[in-house]
Amino acid sequence: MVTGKVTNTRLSDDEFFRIRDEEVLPQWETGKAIRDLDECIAAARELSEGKNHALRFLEAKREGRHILIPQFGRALTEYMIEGIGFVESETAIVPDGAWNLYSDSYTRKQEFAKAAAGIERSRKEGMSMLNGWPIVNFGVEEARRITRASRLPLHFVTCDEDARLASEIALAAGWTANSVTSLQECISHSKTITLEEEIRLMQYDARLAAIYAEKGVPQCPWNTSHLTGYDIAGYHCFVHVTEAVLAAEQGVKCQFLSHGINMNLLQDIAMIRVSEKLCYEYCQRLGYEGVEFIAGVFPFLGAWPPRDDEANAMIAWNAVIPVLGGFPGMILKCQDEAFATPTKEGMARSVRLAKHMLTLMGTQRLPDGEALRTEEAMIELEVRAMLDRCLEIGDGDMAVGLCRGVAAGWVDTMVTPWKHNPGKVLLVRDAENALRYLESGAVPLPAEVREYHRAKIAEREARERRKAGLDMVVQDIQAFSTLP
Amino acid sequence: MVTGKVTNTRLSDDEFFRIRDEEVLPQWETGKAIRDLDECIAAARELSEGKNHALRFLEAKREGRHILIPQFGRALTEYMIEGIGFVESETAIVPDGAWNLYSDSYTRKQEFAKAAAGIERSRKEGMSMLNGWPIVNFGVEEARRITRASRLPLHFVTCDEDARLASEIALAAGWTANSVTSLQECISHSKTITLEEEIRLMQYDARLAAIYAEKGVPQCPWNTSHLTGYDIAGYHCFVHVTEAVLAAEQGVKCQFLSHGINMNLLQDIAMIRVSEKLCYEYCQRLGYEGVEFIAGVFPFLGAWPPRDDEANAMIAWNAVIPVLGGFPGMILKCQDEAFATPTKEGMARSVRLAKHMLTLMGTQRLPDGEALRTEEAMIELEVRAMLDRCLEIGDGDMAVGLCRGVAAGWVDTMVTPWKHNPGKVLLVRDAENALRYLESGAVPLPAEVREYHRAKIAEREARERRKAGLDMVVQDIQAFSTLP
Amino acid sequence: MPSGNIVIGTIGSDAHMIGAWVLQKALVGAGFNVTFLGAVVPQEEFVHAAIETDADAILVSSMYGMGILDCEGLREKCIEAGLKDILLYAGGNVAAPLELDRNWPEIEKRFKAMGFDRVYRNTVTPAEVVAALKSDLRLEG
Amino acid sequence: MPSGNIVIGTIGSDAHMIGAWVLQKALVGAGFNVTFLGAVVPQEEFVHAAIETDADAILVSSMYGMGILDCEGLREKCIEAGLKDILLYAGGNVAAPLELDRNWPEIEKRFKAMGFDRVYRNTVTPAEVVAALKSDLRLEG
Ligand code: B12
Ligand code: B12
Repeated sequence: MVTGKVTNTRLSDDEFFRIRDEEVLPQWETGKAIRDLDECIAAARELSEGKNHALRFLEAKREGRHILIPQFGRALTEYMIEGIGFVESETAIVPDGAWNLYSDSYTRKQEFAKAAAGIERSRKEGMSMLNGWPIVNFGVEEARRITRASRLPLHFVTCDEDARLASEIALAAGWTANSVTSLQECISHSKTITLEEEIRLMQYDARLAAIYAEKGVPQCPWNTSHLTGYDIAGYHCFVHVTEAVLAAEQGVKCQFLSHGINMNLLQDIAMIRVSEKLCYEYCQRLGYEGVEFIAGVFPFLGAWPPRDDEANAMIAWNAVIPVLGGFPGMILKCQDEAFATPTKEGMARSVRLAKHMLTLMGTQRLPDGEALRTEEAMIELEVRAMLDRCLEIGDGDMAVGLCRGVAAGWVDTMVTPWKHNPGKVLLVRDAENALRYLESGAVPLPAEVREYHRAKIAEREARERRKAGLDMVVQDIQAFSTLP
Repeated sequence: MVTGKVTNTRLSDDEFFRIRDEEVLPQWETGKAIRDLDECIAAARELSEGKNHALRFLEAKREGRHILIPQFGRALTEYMIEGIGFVESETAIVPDGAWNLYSDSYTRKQEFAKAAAGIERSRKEGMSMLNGWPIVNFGVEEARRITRASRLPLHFVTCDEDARLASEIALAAGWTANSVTSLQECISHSKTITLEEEIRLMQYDARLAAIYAEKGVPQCPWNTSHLTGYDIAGYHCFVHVTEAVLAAEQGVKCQFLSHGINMNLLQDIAMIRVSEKLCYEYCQRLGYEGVEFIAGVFPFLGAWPPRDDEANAMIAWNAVIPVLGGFPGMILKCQDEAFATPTKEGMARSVRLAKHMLTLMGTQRLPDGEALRTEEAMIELEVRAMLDRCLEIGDGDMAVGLCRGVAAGWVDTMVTPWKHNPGKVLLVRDAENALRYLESGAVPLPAEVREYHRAKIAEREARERRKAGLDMVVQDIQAFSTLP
Repeated sequence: MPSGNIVIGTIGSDAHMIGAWVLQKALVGAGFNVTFLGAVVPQEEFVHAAIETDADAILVSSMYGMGILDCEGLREKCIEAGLKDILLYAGGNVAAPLELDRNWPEIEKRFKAMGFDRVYRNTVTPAEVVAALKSDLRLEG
Repeated sequence: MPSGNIVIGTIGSDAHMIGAWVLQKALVGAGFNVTFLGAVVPQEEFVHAAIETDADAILVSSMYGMGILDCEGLREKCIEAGLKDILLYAGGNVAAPLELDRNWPEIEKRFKAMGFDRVYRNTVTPAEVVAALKSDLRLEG
């Protein structure tokens, strides 16, 4: 049921500060230390000097360079500082790098008491018992220690549902990218929250980033489509464009588009090009002028192989795609992916591997051609159909349309914990490893697109002499993690 | 000085057996054991059953699959058997694999007494003091032990100048690929030998392979352009086509084209396509019907980085090129490359990495397009100019023309130990890492091609704001081995 | 007599549900009756579902690294609810730091101490899980 | 007084000449007079060239892994030819098996025992070689 109460409207200062004081800062005691927003912004300006995410990425985009983005998150601040220092000194990541820093999953779900217990437990055990850094429990001063320990721009990875207090702390510490997500979070990490509520929460994050930027600390929040790791290209694009529009309404002028990829060179490049193009187009069309988008590639978010050698292949192929696509952002996973959260050693190795891919590949790009144009055209048709339907049934309001689309069952993807997802979609890979709709449920695919997917699946069926079905879907989920 | 005595003419049986008895078998005592060629062929037929290089590769080509080709060579037979067994059992290389087995450099230069000392020394030191397996010293029975130890087709890597006795032993042991090279060997490994003499020696190897094939043991000798590791695409193609024609004249019906690559996706793929196409075309034109060519990629033969992570990037990128190009053969180097001859552990790791690239990439191919066609067109113009000039000044005889071309100074490449190479060519990389002529000496480049290279270099000069010159050439030689 | 009823889900704040989903398909394929709870499942919900369905076993998936923290106390809750002998399996990526994941005997020790019957790494195949269940429940293969 | 004359080449049956070629360019750039012998150079040719050019040092490149076998006896030949004090450097990939390459102290020991003054891995930079030569020959930096 869509209440229609959440619309795509900018939060007024009054509303913003009311929410801030009533809902956000009281969530945990560390909210107190950031009560004075102007003071926070002033501190952030100084702390982020020379390592601003927006400025660094816009420059990289202008100059055709790539920014490597390792990830890190451990229970204790000491571990964070040690890990960041290790990677920055053991590799050539400075200056063309940035950090993707994540909190633990208790923090992501506002279970700060559990996170506190996890901190204690980690101290006792002498190792990280949390899967990330509990930013809210530690608060702004500890976050600033991390800022000072790094020579690179820092991005705070979003929380599962409500990232507001965590965002406040991160930005006040001089980290210059939070997240502007909505459907992304529902699909990836949530079970019961409504999309309307998620959008309401996200609007706060977006407005927060915009306020920092308006007051002189440029921000580049991440607009991501990491999702379940098993989603079709069109759905990725659709998520990006809807989130782009919602964030733009809140005044966000620069967004990093972190695309989950499916590991098909052509389809991924086509997807990202369409996504970036439509982000610009729909923002413009809906009256948001001057919004900049920076395209990035997030390494495959499906299952990884449990051995170094195969993981190295994944890391390399994940680097080939952004280089050949000409996309500035290259997020990195490492050899530890199948086992546990990344170690500092693993991240350093991955940075070196990726950096050498840059050396080898230089400015080589995938040349334009028929095949790429077809793939782009198909994705574009699909995404436009969805976006236009959204605007139509939302009476021009993307937020309302999006919520209604999910409720009506035609905004849909595969295997998510989110109970509001219709779940009628099934995807398989085609003969070239591109993802295709086996079942498209109620997704409003233009006939041409539906036909294209069907034909592509038929090619694989012919090649493998077997029918595509649920078995193939399940196999494909493990296609890149199964060792021979 | 070209004597004109060596022409592109098939060795008669009389000549072949005269050379065999007078020049080849007496080179070392192990020649005795293979005196009876028919007996050798009969044994080879049995030993190579189910692991024939030609058959395996032709099938792979037909079915669009890739064959992984690790390399190995140690001083003692035990080490060989152990290493081969290790890789075959620790990886999924069987059945889509083949072995590239090499002898030590003393053997390659007929210094069998030194090789014998090296064997002794290796036994004494308990490790391999030779850089390969001294096939001639060990002889046919030991070589057969190796054949039996492997489930894959075996290729014997050529000797530096005179590979004839080594070839005889390898083929008699059921290895099903020797080498048909000529200019390749001069440029790579030789200092003083004349090209005429090298061609004369090679004709024997080619004829030997053809005899085995004619008597029912299909052979797929390697026609390689590994060269110095720093040669222009056109020169690679030119070498392949000349060697293709020379081998075809001797009756070789199936050739594996092992292309040294320069690590530029587009240029390498263009190079290999042109090479394969012109091998077919010139063989046909010169009257050799039904010769099959199988395209392969030899990993970058220039300097490798001295660290695992960067070497992994090299291995991965070297795998991307044959997959996107659709070339069946994928030769492998490993993480040990910068340091020492490959260990069995290194080769296994490299096989796993490459195999997973195949899993990830499946049948993805570089789509056709303008840029690729331009690159192909430029290479083709260059190579045709050289080939046609060869035939012209050789009065239709490729061997004579080739020798005269070198003597006249217009068949030329960079940094080789071979004193007959004119040495007027200098190469640098362009803004996309493709190799270009900075100086083309007397190479008969069509004006269009010369202009193209010049324009491409100018792009890099503009981008880096410095002039291309000898410094850049030297830097480029170390471009991929220098750690940041 | 075992019922062949199995409860499966991902515990705690953990949103990963693909592994449990795949496992569920395999178990259904092998003839079990499966109650699939999805992700982000509190301990109470596991126990409740087990009672409701008269389950032989609870399969707890934990992927996000905090499995040890999330699983503590589950056996006690089962006992309180009268499910003293119910089989408890855990599986996935149960340890956040690699040093602990590499030290599998230690993980096994801890899960055994918590009252789990078996614990698996994420490299386990569904077939192995089916075989273990059949053997523990004395169902024929 | 050192002459600043250097002989350089790749020893034995070794055809690798790119490293020596690069080194030669660097040495010329640093002001040395270099006699470059290319690849596949017998010991005798090194000694002969050193006499001819009144060289201070012989730089032996060995890339193909059999450097130990190829370099044995070179110092003795130098002594016989009256070049008792000539500097001998070796460098490159001198050991075929990785186990030996990883055991660098052992390689150094062996080359010292053979009468070499210095031996370098292939990760040495030309600048380091120039600096070592200048220091050994007491030429100002
Ligand atoms: C896909 C994925 C996601 C998707 C999840 C989509 C979804 N909702 O399910 C997305 C992108 C949303 C995601 C999010 C996160 N992820 Co995640 N994710 C993965 C990934 C890449 C693959 C998991 C997968 O789907 N595998 C495929 C299935 C089929 O296999 P499986 O899950 O392993 O399950 C099999 C076996 O494990 C076993 N099994 C599973 N459960 C059980 C139970 C029993 C009883 C038995 C017997 C067997 C068994 O059988 C299954 C079928 O064969 C893994 C890394 C990897 N393994 O490659 C990381 C990984 C699990 N994620 C991780 C983390 C930390 C997160 C996040 C916290 C974000 C972050 N910091 O990166 C969030 C979690 C938020 C939250 N609240 O939970 C970590 C966990 C680290 C750790 N254990 O220490 C991993 C290991 C990555 C890493 N190395 O950092 N993730
Ligand atoms: C290019 C190359 C070739 C080319 C050589 C072209 C030519 N004629 O020069 C080709 C393709 C022909 C070739 C052939 C072979 N090669 Co090769 N080759 C290489 C490769 C890839 C790069 C070498 C290079 O050019 N480097 C660039 C230059 C600039 O650097 P450099 O040579 O290291 O030199 C620098 C330093 O070492 C140092 N240095 C060098 N000499 C000296 C001397 C002194 C006194 C000092 C102070 C410093 C110094 O300064 C130089 C400048 O910075 C290396 C592996 C690698 N390193 O990546 C293998 C490598 C050297 N080759 C190897 C082998 C075994 C062979 C072959 C036997 C074939 C085979 N089995 O693979 C044949 C040799 C035949 C023969 N008779 O010699 C092995 C040697 C193994 C070992 N040492 O145990 C290597 C290491 C590859 C491997 N891991 O198997 N090779």
